[in-house]
Amino acid sequence: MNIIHVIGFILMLIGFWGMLTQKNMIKIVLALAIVETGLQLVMVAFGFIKGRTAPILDSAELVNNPASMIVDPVPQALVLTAIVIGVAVNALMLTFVIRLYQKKKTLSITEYKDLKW
Amino acid sequence: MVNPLYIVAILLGTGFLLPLISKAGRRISLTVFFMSLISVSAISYQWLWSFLFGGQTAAMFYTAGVEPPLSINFLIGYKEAIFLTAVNFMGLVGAIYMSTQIKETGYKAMVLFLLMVLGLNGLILTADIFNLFVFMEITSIATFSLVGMDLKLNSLTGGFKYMIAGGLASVFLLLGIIILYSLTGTLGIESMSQYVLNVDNIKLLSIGSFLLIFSFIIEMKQFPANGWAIDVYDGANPGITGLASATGTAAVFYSLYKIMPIVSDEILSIIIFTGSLTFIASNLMGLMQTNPRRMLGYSSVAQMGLVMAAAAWSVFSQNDGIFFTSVLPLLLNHFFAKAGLFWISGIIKKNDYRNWGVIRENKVLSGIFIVMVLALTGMPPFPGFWGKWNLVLDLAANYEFFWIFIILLGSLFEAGYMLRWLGVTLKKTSEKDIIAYDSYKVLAIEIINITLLAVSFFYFFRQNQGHLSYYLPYTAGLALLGLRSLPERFKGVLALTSIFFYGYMFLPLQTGFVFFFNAMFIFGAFVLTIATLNRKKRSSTFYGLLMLMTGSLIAIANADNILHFFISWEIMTVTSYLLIRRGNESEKESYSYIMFSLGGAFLILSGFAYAYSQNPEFLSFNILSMAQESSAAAFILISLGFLIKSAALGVHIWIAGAYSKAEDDVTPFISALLSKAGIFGFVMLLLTMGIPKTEYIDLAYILSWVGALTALIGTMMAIHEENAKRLLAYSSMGQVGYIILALSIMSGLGWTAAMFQMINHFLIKGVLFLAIAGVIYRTGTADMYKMGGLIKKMPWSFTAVMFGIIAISGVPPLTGFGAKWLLYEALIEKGWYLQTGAAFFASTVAFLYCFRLIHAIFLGQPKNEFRNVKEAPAWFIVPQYIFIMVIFLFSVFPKLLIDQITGIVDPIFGSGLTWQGGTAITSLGYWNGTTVMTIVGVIFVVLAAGLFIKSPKVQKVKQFNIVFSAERPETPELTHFAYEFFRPYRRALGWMIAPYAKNFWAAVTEWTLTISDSLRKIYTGNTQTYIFYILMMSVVLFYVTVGVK
Amino acid sequence: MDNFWTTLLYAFLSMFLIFNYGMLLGGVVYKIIARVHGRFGPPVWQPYVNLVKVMGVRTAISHGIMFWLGPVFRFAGGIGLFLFMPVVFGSVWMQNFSFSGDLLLVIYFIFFGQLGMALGAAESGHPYSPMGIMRGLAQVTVSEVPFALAVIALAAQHGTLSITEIVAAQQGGIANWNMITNPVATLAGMMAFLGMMMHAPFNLHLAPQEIPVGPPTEYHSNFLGYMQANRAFFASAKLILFMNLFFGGATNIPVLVGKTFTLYMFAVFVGVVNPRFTLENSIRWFIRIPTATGIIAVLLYTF
Amino acid sequence: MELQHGIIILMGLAMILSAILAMVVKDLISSVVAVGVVSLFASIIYLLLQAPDVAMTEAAIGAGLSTLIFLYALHKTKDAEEEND
Repeated sequence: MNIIHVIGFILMLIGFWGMLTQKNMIKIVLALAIVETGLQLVMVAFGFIKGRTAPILDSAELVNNPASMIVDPVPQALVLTAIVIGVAVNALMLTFVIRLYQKKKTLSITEYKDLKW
Repeated sequence: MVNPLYIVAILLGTGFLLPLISKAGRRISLTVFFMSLISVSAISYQWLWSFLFGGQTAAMFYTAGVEPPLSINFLIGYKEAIFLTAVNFMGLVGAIYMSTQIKETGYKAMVLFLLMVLGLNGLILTADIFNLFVFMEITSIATFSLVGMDLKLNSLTGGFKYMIAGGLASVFLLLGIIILYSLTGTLGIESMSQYVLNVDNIKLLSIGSFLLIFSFIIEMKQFPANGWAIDVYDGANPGITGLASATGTAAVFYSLYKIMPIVSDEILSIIIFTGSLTFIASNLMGLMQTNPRRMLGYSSVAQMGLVMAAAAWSVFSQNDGIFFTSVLPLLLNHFFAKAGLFWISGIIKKNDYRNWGVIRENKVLSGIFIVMVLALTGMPPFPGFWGKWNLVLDLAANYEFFWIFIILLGSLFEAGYMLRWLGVTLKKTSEKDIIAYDSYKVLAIEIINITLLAVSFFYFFRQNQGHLSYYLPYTAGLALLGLRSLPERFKGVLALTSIFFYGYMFLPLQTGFVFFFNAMFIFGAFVLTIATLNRKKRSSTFYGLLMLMTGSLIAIANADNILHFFISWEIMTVTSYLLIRRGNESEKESYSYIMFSLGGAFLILSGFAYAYSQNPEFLSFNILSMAQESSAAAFILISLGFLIKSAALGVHIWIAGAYSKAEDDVTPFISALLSKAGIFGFVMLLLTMGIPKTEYIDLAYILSWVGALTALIGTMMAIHEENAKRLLAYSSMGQVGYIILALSIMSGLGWTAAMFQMINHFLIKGVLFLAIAGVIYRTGTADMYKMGGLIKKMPWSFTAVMFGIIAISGVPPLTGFGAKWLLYEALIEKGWYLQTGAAFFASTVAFLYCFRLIHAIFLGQPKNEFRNVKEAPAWFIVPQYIFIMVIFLFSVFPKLLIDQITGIVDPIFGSGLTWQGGTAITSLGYWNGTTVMTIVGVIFVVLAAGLFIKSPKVQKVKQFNIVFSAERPETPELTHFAYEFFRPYRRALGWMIAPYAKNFWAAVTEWTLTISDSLRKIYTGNTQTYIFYILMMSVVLFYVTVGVK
Repeated sequence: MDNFWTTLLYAFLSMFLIFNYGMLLGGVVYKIIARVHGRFGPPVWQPYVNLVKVMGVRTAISHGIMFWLGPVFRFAGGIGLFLFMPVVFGSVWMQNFSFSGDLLLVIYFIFFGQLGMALGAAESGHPYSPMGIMRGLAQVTVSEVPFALAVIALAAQHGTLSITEIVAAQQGGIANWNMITNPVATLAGMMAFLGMMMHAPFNLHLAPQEIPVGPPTEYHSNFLGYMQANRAFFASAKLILFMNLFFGGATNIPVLVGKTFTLYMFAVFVGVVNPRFTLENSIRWFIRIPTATGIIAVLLYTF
Repeated sequence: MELQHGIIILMGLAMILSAILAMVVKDLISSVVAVGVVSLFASIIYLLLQAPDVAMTEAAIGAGLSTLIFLYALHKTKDAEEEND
């Protein structure tokens, strides 16, 4: 556990808290975005190894001996994908929010409880 | 073999090209769309084929020749091929179902559809945990979009909830992936499952695998973090829901299954726990549903819980066989039936299941509906049955009895709401409704139905290799279902012929009890079928069901192992339910019947499972006898099941309703034949297992009291009934009580009494119910006080009833006395004096209802409206007199019958009866049926002749021509004293028949429904509540799995 | 069965005897009841007079075949009951056809006549007939219960259901009678006996004949004759049954007469000094006291 | 390295604060912007964590595009609200 993990988890918790407490649907989506940001921080931190450089093979030294010089590239690749997907999902959610808003003219999540039990 | 990467290539390529192609026209783009789905299906089918028949082994594929994690890598094996084929096939059929919609929406829908299929394929194929995430997201995004596509409020709300839950799931998934990756340094699922063994940081490892699994628990919609899923099922377009419920869950399930080897046993048990909890909780909540789509949603969630738990069990117990024999059938059952039902709900579009009777307008659809509901409730021969059967037996072999209990209880709940729904649709409602039958939709549903049947028969044959001859009795029924459009009477004659030939061919081959019961079933079914020839109304299923039920009875008697027995038992339950439901206004009653029957069947199954656990690997009845050491539990469970079928006291409340609401010519089958199935079960059970000795309680003694009190209370209830069929139903209950009592004696004499009484009851109830059927046919009512004086109009029926009641009440000289005599001799010999007293009391009270029956209907003053009724049709009269002739034969020569019985019973228990000429002698007394008959006959004839000579010409008094109290009544028909005939009896002894059992079961139902109702209230519909559940569940499960250590 | 004809002859002889005995018994009872009531009463041969009179009357109407058959059932039931019982222990000619069945046959055969009679009377179409039948049947069903329990106790005591053997076991003095050896069962049996003899307090079902309707008046002439003749057989047969079961049976005719007459008087006197029970009361009474006694009797042999 | 550590802590605090702010403020635009700020800080942290491509992506997509989308959504929902009034 290093400091970035802590920050990431705190961000995630703030996001969860937001998702649970905010009534405005856009805010809920924002909260989810905060959770994702926190998560991404945690993920990158998992790949980070102190004293190593970015996984860009721009010098001969790195090319010859990448494994001991660079930080783990895989988490970064994962995070990249996750960011893109996350934004896509958020965008989709927002279109749903807009459509819902057009139906009932409100953004309050508590108004959309027609389906229950 | 075609590289499975082409699947991705085709789908992705088509997806990208479609916007361009769509410029060329809808038709072309639709063609391309279908072509791509078809080719994808073809690829997966080709793989499945080569795995099945080509000896193919699992193969790995990499993109661009690069090793993971930098590339996509696919693993295709046998299981993957199965899932691919299923998912792609369903995708294709789903596209057909939605083709109208897709055509309207244009290429966007097609692209999303293809993307969804792509994601599903990827989920199944990928061998890499991160790609799993990617495909999961592709699937989700495509599904979200499809859900929201119709822009309806409910779809959008559902979709939004879905996305929030999906977002949270992917958060957990990513976190899990990264932790596991940081520990093992790999993303490949297979290598990871190896590397986890070497990880030092166990705590972090379990956190990681927990997070991974937890995201799947959300994706698999596990209780209680699944409110959103049910809302989606409820709100979204049924086409999408069906597809998502089938393919989505199948693919997600399979990817979960793939990663199960990574995680530890503790986490597997968490999967088993949540799965079982979900199964039972969701099914419980489903009970309160009235919206069919929501009902299906609860059922889907529950099924996924079960499948998931079963799969985790197969990994946990390292028994791969269970995956194929149980998990896969359970899943496929859900896969086809759920998709089909959701799709049907997209056509019928009724938000209350009570309005679903309109489905009867479409014969094809209603047939499919019945098939699918029965499949979902786990009836044979559908795959769900095999899945549950194999799972239960495997669990039993591992002593996991609590889990068996959960599975069976959950299944009972599920059957509770599914069959309630089915019950409504079996009868057409008066409501007229115009329903648009989109031909594509119907086509898709038909395809699914055919596939479901094909899969069923595949499993059926797989499980029954070498035992197919056992299913011979069903052929007539199936054939008649096939010949549904023939004229009714022609089908009846076919049925008669088939019964006759079956008896002619196979009866001589049998011996012992099997012969005895078979002879009764075959003879009885033959004679009773004659009465059905009177039917005029066309019905496509009646004879098919009737012959299936008869076949199942024969098959029960022929069963040589517990599997065959149980299958036949279930088929009997279902077919009799469907037959009873054919009656008018029988919804409630038949529902109560099927629920009790199913409960009984599950008790029997659990008893079998218990016996099986003592000797796994055998299925023959011998496991029952081998289990003798600790068999009291098995005995109690199985006998409870049979007691329910025999309507023993306490579990009898279904009997009157089911008997009275069934069609009038069906009731004799139920009473005379079907009620003997429980007796056969007892015979089988007692023969193999005996009555186990326990330290504290004497089971035989308890059973004897159950029988005696059933006889007494059944009779007591019969005397207060106003409805002739209900009266006879309670009478049947009482009569079967004697049989149970006699069986529990476990002596030669006792069993002789039981068998004699059974034959007696079979013959008499045949006569009485047929006679009543004839009366009802003419008068149109079963309420006895509305009739009266019919003796003049229906003398044949009257005479039949008179013989019937003399025989049933045990008055000498007819057979009933023989049964009573044998019973009392056996009871006193055994020393059970009090039971003898109770049985005696019952048999005297029986006079009251006997008299009531004949008096209220045939004697006294006739009613005006029935002045012109005619004798019942010969179709009813002839079978009655066939039975009466048999009764007389056995009355005059009881030795004929008793010899048959003792021939079977004596080798088992030793002889309790000796003969001296025509006199039967026991250790206590003696009886000569022939002389009794002769003496009584002679006296009777002499006296009658004397009276005849003494009173020559008489004038017939019209029935209305009466005077009493010196007055002539103006409305003589009102002087028929029949209503509440035995009121003083009720006043004095009403406490004996207070509805304790009824109130008890009503309370049980009430509690269950109340729990169901309050439980389902947790799904408030508020998205934030659902978020809260997801987070809370993660915390709780985390604490349980990781925190404890 | 070798000497079937002798058996038949003996049966006729005993039937003749018992018929006359039953008729006279009926007459005596009328007399006694009248004397207790303070009346003079009819002569003891009054039943004969009645019988001859009704048999002499010709019937002119018919209510239907079942109505017609009712008395036949009834009479056949009475004669049959008598014929299935051994009357005098040890005598060759008073054994009737008791070889065709044991005690259970006798108990169940009691119902034969009652059921047939009920069917016949019900056809007449009078509302009071079924009412009377209902009351009769309802009472019979409950009064049979203590009787059956007593019989079960006897069967348990003696290990047999054969009447002859039960009587045989009671020979050799009053100490061997079941009355002494099995008093609880006897008590239960005798209470049931009161109900079966249909005297007060258990004669509610006969009430309809006191108001001018109901089976006996509806049935006239030969029908009534059959029923009156049956009463002689039926009552005697029941008396003999109880005598055999609890009071040592009879080895000769004087003993038979003495014992059955005493038994009958017992029922009659109980009836004379008691008011009539309503049906509910009588059902409750039978289910409580005699049945409880019977259960005790049976339990004594269970444990 | 100690300096970097301090920077990270500072930025972390800033992120947490703006995240809380985003949830607390009533004005939706401010909270969208606040979340954008969180993303922006995150991208700086990525840079420090030797993940330049992630940093670029986060800055462009997470902070930029995402914020734009949110603002667009706000615009859409506000429009309708005003029209309705």
